[in-house]
Amino acid sequence: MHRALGWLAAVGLAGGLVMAFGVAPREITQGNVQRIMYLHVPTVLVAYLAFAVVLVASIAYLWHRSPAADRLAHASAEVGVLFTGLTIVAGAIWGKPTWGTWWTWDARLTSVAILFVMYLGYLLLRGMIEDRERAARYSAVLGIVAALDIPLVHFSVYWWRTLHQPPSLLKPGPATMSPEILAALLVNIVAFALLYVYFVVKRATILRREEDLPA
Amino acid sequence: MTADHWGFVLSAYGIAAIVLGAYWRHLCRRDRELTERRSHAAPKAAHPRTNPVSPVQP
Amino acid sequence: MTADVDLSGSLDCLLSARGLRKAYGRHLVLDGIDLDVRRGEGVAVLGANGAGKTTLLRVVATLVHPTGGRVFVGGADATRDPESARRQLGFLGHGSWLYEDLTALENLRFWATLGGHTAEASVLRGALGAVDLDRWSEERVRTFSAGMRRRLALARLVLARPRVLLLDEPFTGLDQQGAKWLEEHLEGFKSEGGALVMSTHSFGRGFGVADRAVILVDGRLAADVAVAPLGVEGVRRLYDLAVEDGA
Amino acid sequence: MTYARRAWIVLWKDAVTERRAKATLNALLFFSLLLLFVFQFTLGGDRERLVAALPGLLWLSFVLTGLVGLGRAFLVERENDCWDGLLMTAGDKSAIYLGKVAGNVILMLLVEIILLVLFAVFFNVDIGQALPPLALILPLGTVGFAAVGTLFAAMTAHVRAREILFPVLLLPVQIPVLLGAVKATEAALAGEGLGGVTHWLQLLGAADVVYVVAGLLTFDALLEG
Repeated sequence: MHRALGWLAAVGLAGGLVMAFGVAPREITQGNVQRIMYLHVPTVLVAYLAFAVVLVASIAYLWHRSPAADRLAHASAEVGVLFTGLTIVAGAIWGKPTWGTWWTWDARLTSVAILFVMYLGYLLLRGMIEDRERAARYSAVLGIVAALDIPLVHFSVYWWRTLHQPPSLLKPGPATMSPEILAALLVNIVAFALLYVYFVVKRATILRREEDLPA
Repeated sequence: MTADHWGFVLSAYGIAAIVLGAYWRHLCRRDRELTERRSHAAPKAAHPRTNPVSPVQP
Repeated sequence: MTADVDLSGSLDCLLSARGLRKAYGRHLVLDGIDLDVRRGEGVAVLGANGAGKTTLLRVVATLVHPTGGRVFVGGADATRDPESARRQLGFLGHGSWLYEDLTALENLRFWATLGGHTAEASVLRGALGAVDLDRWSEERVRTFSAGMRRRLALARLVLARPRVLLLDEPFTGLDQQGAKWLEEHLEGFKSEGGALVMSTHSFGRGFGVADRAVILVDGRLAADVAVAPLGVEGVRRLYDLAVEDGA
Repeated sequence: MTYARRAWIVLWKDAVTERRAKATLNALLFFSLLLLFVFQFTLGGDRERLVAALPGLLWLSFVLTGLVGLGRAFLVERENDCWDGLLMTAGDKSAIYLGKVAGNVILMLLVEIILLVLFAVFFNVDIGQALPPLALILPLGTVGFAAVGTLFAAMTAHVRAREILFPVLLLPVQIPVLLGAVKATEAALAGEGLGGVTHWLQLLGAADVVYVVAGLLTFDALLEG
């Protein structure tokens, strides 16, 4: 099952690259640097998906105490942190030519950075507790509080950066979204989502096999 | 004509590829390690042992 | 492995464990324990240090989640609904659960209120009188001796009027007078129909409270015998035998 | 009714223990004085710069003293080995959480008021007209801070490296509350009143509700030790 999922993700990513560099036109206002958006936007969307899965799995664990939910939360948090890191890197590289500095306290980048630190703390907490059952329980609570915090982080960072009314939450890149650009974006979003599922399934299986290891 | 900054575009995709590839390799290596350790343990468990070690099934 | 539970025959059975298992990581501490304690009965849990005596008591007391198996307290399934079990349970562990900066009376007032029981001063003073600590009711627990702390902890338990009492080596560290006093109180508790489980690794003072003795070796019950027919010496010999071939 | 009494008795116990041992309060007061000197020495004597940065400095010192105070939230339970006792009492455990949060809020508000007075005196800033709005902002910010702080204090009570883990987990989550509080305090100290910062106050209010409810629902899972 892993193999099929893995190949599907690989095909998706290849398709995404073709769309991003081949099909999508050269953006008039920003030039080709805009193509980084086909990487930056999918990774941030998949990161949010990952943390939503962590929330649901954490609630499920506290409800049924099923180890499968705990493993899903753990795997999804780890992949989520990975994607958040990629989002920050892509955002910074995109920022350098566009704004002249690697890091700007741009509202979107800042809130993604806060998520990165929060869920890094989640993985740190898991690492600090030896007893597996207790680690699962505590991580579930943290997974819920962190997820509930995301909308608050979003609003507060946006108001903090933009003085008055909060702009639309995820206004990616170019003002006009020509069909080709939209298509390229969609293909990449699907591709990265497939990659996320593949990684989570693979990581969760490793967690299960680590648990079943005889003494 | 705005400059194209291809260098930045390629480096962004390059770093993403490297990071995702490294994570994928890490997962595969961990998978292989686990299958090897299971194959070590398997022969030992074949013949009867003194104190039964029942695998923990939560 | 868990036998289906027939509660019909054991209605006077206040406490029963079925196929109780507990593992920390891969270390299996309890490996399938079945134990029934009837109304008015005292059971001593014997076993070498590390055999799992404390873990068994803590799992039965709903302080620790069992990895497998079930615990029934007064007919209520403690693993699925710990609250109803806790209402009937009293636990006296190594820790005395007392706040050093509060006085004896204040400690009782705190635990009684938190447990949802009545906390009028008269009731609290009565409980202190029962463990003859009333002269020290306004003293801070910080100044108390180990024996006085054990008695105050028991006063706290008595207030909650539990039907099942779980005691982790209650007689260790008690002086002669304290041990005699505790023995009388536990006998009184049993005569009023309470069920009592007490872990111990010595056969000295207080062993008389046990009507039955179970011996825990490597997470399993190696023996479950009535004390009277064998006598204390008989149980001690059985214990030495069980611990040897288990190691 | 017993829920309120049970929450109250937890608060009463912490208050009596604190009044007698005076451990946390003294530590926090001394810590606040220390902060004052540190700010003075590090940020230099230029009064204008300090006054301009006052809202940030105030809330930075509230957060730092809060971290010290909240980190000790379950210390009395741990030292007196009463953790199992709390778990063994029948009934809804969230009452214990509520009592602890209330105790922490009162303790932190006490220290915050003292800090406010110290800042006003040492940097001779007239905060007279800012007091009414601050009387709303301080509790709003402190409840949000104490609600998550108490939860994470329970979470890290038994973990080895809790001195590091507690701030590392708490601070990122508290950024929205911090932003809202500083922005609202800025408006209050500038004498503009709270008209322009109502959206920040709403955010603080929402954060308080979200955190307290999340704490009430998940505290049981943490208490199981």
